[in-house]
Amino acid sequence: MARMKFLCDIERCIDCSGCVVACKEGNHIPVGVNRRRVITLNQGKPGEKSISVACMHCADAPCIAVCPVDAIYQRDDGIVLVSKKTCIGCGYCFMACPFGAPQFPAGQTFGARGAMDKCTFCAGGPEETFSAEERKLYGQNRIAEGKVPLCAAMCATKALMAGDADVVADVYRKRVFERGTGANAWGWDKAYKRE
Amino acid sequence: MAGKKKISIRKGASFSSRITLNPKLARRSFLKLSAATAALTGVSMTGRMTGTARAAKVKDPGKAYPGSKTVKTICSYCAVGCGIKAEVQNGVWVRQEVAQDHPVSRGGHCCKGASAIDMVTSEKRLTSPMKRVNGKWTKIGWDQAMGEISAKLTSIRDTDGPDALHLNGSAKVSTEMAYLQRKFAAFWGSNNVDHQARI
Amino acid sequence: MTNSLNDIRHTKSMIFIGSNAAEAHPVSMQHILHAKEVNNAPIIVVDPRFTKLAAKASEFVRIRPGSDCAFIMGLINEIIQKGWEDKEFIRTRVAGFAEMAEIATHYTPEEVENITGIPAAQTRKVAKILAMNRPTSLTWCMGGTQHHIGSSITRAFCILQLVLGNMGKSGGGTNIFRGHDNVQGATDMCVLSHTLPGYYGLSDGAWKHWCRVWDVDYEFIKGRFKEKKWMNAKGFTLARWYEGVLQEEKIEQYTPIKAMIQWGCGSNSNSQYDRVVKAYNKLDLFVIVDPFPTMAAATCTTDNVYLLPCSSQYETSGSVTSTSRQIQWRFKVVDPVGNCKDDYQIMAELVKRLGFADEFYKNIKETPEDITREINKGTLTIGYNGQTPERIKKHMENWHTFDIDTLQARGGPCDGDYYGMPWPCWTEEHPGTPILYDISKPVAEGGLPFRNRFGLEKTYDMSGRTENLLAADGVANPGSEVKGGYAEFKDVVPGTNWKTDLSQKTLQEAIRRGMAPFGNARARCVVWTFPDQVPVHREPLHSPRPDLIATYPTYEDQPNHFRVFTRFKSEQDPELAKKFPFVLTTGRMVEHMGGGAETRSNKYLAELQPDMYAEINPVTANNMGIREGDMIWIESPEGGKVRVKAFVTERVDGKTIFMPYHFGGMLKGKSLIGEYPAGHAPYVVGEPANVCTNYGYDIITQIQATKDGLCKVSRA
Amino acid sequence: MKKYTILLISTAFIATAVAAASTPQLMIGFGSEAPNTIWYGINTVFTGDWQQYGALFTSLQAGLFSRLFLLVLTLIPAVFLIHYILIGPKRFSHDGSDILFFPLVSRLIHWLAAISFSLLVITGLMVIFGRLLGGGSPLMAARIVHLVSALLFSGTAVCMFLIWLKDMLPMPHDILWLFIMGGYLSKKKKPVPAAKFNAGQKMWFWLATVGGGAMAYTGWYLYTFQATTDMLRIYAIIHNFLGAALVALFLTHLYMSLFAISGSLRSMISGYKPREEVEILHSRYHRL
Repeated sequence: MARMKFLCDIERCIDCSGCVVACKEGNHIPVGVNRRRVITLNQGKPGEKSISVACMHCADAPCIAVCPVDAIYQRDDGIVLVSKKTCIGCGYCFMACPFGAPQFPAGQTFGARGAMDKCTFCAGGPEETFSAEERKLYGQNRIAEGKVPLCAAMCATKALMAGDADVVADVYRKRVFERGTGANAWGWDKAYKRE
Repeated sequence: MAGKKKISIRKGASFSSRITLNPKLARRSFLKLSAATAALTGVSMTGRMTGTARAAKVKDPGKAYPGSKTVKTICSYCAVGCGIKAEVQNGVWVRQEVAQDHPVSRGGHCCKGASAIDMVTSEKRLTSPMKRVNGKWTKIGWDQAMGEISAKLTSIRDTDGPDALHLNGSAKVSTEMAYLQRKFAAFWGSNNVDHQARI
Repeated sequence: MTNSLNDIRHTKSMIFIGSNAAEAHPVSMQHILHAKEVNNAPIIVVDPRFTKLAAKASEFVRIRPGSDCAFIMGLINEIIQKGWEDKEFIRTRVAGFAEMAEIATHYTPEEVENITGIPAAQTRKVAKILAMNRPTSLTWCMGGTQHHIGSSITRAFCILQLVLGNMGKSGGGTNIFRGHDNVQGATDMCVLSHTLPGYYGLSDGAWKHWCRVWDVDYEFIKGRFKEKKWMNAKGFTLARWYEGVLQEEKIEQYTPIKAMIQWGCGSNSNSQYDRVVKAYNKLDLFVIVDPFPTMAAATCTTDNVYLLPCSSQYETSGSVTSTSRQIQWRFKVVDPVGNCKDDYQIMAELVKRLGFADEFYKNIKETPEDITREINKGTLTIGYNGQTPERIKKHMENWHTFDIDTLQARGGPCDGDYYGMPWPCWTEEHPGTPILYDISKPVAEGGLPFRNRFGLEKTYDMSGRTENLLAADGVANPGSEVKGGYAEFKDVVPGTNWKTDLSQKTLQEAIRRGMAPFGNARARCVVWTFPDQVPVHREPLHSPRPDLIATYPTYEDQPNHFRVFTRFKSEQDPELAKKFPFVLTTGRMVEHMGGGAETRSNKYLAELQPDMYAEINPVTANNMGIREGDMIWIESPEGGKVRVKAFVTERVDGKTIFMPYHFGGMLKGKSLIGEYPAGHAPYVVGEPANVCTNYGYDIITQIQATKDGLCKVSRA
Repeated sequence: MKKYTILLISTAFIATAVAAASTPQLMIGFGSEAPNTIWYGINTVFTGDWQQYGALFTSLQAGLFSRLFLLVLTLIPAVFLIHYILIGPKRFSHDGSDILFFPLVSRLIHWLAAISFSLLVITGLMVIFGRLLGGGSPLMAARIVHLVSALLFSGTAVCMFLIWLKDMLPMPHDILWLFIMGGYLSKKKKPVPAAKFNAGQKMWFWLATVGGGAMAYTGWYLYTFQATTDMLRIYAIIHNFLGAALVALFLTHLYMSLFAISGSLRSMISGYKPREEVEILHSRYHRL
């Protein structure tokens, strides 16, 4: 069984937000809800780095641990999903999450938090696959179609990778190896007086 | 101290029922996934891998949008020319699919291209010709619009000459249309025609 | 681009000047970063701003806006002084090198430091990186061109690549990343006031050629013009058409402009935008053809304005030329939405009502394929002949068969073709030319020498030296009948040359003989028809360095510059920098495009970038008491002013203010949302930066100088 | 009982304090800038310092809180059941004159508070034991009820605070009362040292008003999420521990009023207490 994982290569991420919009447009996410976000550090300075973060589909997902109603569950392939019909919008998963992944669209009453929404790895939800209900609640189910999540598929520089952990790791390992310690190793100019 | 604490997590035994809740999923989603992901994530993946992914797709087209057809087109934002596969069902563009096998973009998009479908689905699109009547925008028909415009153009041409018209063309139209814009200026009788590439 | 985006994968070093590919062309970064990672190719970014591209760079060079030419000439000088130039390439394929080198000696690293602010050591270091890591891919964008010496700057870039011998090589080349999706196609079709399609110019010969293509009588076209002299006179440009309406500067045309058709053009990319708005309101007829209401619709409040809703490019079909000169086909995805019409329908309707439809559509029955065929027939100069609609569509359908590294199809129906048949694609059998001026391949397989365009011999005014302009002996594409330089093809079909022979026999004959139809010549370092025969630095019209104006003055005023009086010398005022202490530069952000009519109407993109802002250095901001998010006024010497949010960031240095130019829908602090058709106003509005961009136009092309103006900042 | 409460509260504060003092563990990285510094920076932007409060919150919420509430809900009633069996309720004669103990306004306030507080406890417990109820829209509604009753209770709590503040100020004899556990451990009707309210009631009062204020404050942020993630975590921890304490005292209050002192429910409705009861349980009440 493949283990699904995301990996964002910060040497490649250029903060274009393609992943963010791909996710929103493909899954019809309401404005204000960010299943995926791009964060830039040291903006405007040498060492500026960007990274795209969504739900990481953790192995020991803290959100599953803290959910008081067991709305969050993990599939055999590691994808962590939420049942929006079970979720009560308490927000505990948000507090437990190290990545800020859970999002809460406004609910029906008093604008209270509605059911939690987060990255589904484009794997839909517990409702019937490809049903209108699944699409409405969770967006596309691309995993069932044998396709990769939209964000990674549409990544401009192939910084964001998604899929079988072994393959993702291989691709990344190869890149790290290729990069080596050449002119682009950040800080080497200063450290080793390289011209 | 707290950071080192091992978090105890309830393992998924009680959720196993949920995992297989969706029998369709369990049956066929994962088998071909590794091949597909290999092609889609890897930058250094070769055509061989892409081929595998496509083969997998043909064998298992999925039923997300039954009866849909795929139309290839090109993103209309910048000049990189990223490929787009548009999934069209019953004459409606239902989904922007990834052109993973496009030789330049390989499925990649920036945020603009990732929402290319919005150009068609946006509720902000103009849907009818309009003119200002006493300063207020008023909807008019095509016939009226084109009639009034061509009458005015003709009268300006007659009184002031063809060079009284300036045509700002566009780099956002097709090459054919750009050609027609330049040709239009020539047939109109003026060199007052220009487009964004000046700027 | 002389090469292609994918070809950057083969480069050994990259230099970007005035280009922010990470924001303006994000997907190209795929190939750029590939070269960086796999080839260990250093990325040198020369920019006034630490851009997102600079974040990926191995060397960031902060340059004063508008001084690019000095820096490049400095690099050229350093390379020549150290003997790193490609001597063989220069001997065989470059003309006017000695004259150029003579002028370049002025630009020592120390002088470059004085002009540009780049430390002399860094200039030396960059020169060494370029010399040691060949081939180099050189990229520039609007940051290199939108100056009053833009044409000089771009020529300096080309000369640098010639000196390094990087032209016509895989991994080298001058790779200008074009802006909009079809800028290349529209430029090739010359929606330009100074030339006919295919860069034929406006001479009588050009008109006669196109009349033959259009299958109309030359006299008919001549009759359409006021007088014959207007046929050969360059028209107004997009940069300054409004002067033709306002007539505040003297125009050289028998009538003011009274009507305007603005077709797919977000006008707020025009500098001096407040004057553009004034012109809109003075027009007798203003027609806007666009899928979204542009800012023009909101700013023109007279009853003379019409909005025609055209469909987007996904609701029609046609070809589109990418920055790599690849021609791709857009298949129609869906029918035009609502009551929209596609561009072709609107044009047909207009032409029919104006009464010249029979002549206009003489050979066009099937739209758009017949138009493509007409283009194939007439655009001989740049080899737009082999890209028939059938072939373009075939490439689209089989795009997966093209190799990512070479862009050549491996097997399949397009076997051997280069993706999109980058022009020149001389015949229907030609695979396209992936790399221009590459003499390592036969012409029939995509090779090409430099074009013979400017005669066979030249005596330079500067040195009195006479030089043969054809390539040296022994330098030609493999399989060429003539092993060395040769002139362009003429009289294969008597009375025509390769550019005007509509039977295309000349082209076929040339290819058959393994030769390029346009000859095999040298690339010029000296352009004797330009005011600056060799590129030299000239201070921006509004210079922050008044002390340099005496040494590097601008040009004389031009009385008839695209039909309008254009100030140069009289505009350059050394006192200006005292009142306007900051340099104003503009640029793109990744979330928006052009004038932003489309992207600001997209809720997700609007959400990502909801505010117009100006980047200001923390030191400057603190000195002025400006905090992040404060509203500030930015004023230009011409009186344009915008009220924007301050974005305090170290991206810009203490002397520079940066603004993105995509915003619109506000003018001088006032929102115009109410002026849009109800329900069609974009989600976000903001001040157009171009209200503030300064006066200044390139001496040759009249491109607006938006990157090196002056401004002052105050708290709002 | 009280020890337990104190223990709980102090545990909560100690836990957070310790967490605040500990520094995140950095791993060894390569290159001039450790990747960890980058990751650390990214995490700070996203969710604050997860290593400090996120892990703490997760480990508590993953099991401790629900167990704590389970303990409160089972242990306290069990203790009281034993008390009821062994010692039984206190009965006082209604022969003597009744003393007006609670005027109408304070009764009204009390009952408003009682209803809203009960709703708070019930809906709060519903969320805590949500997995037994299956989640979904009923619990979503419970969250709304929790909010509405919280707003109601906050109002009444302020009134209660103002009305009873004077009588609820701690007195030296409260220590005495605590030593003899209010006399509830014996069947004898011996006067216990208490004025209008005894030390137990004072504890309940202060926890319900001040603690209730803290609950309202933390709850408001948990509802609106208008705070940093780290603050939300701290608020959630406080809300849960304090909640457990309140539930514990709420149960005690219920037992006292419904079972331990017979007729006290009636006196809360009518406002009058039998003279004997006042003499014994509120021996230092000034109206005596």
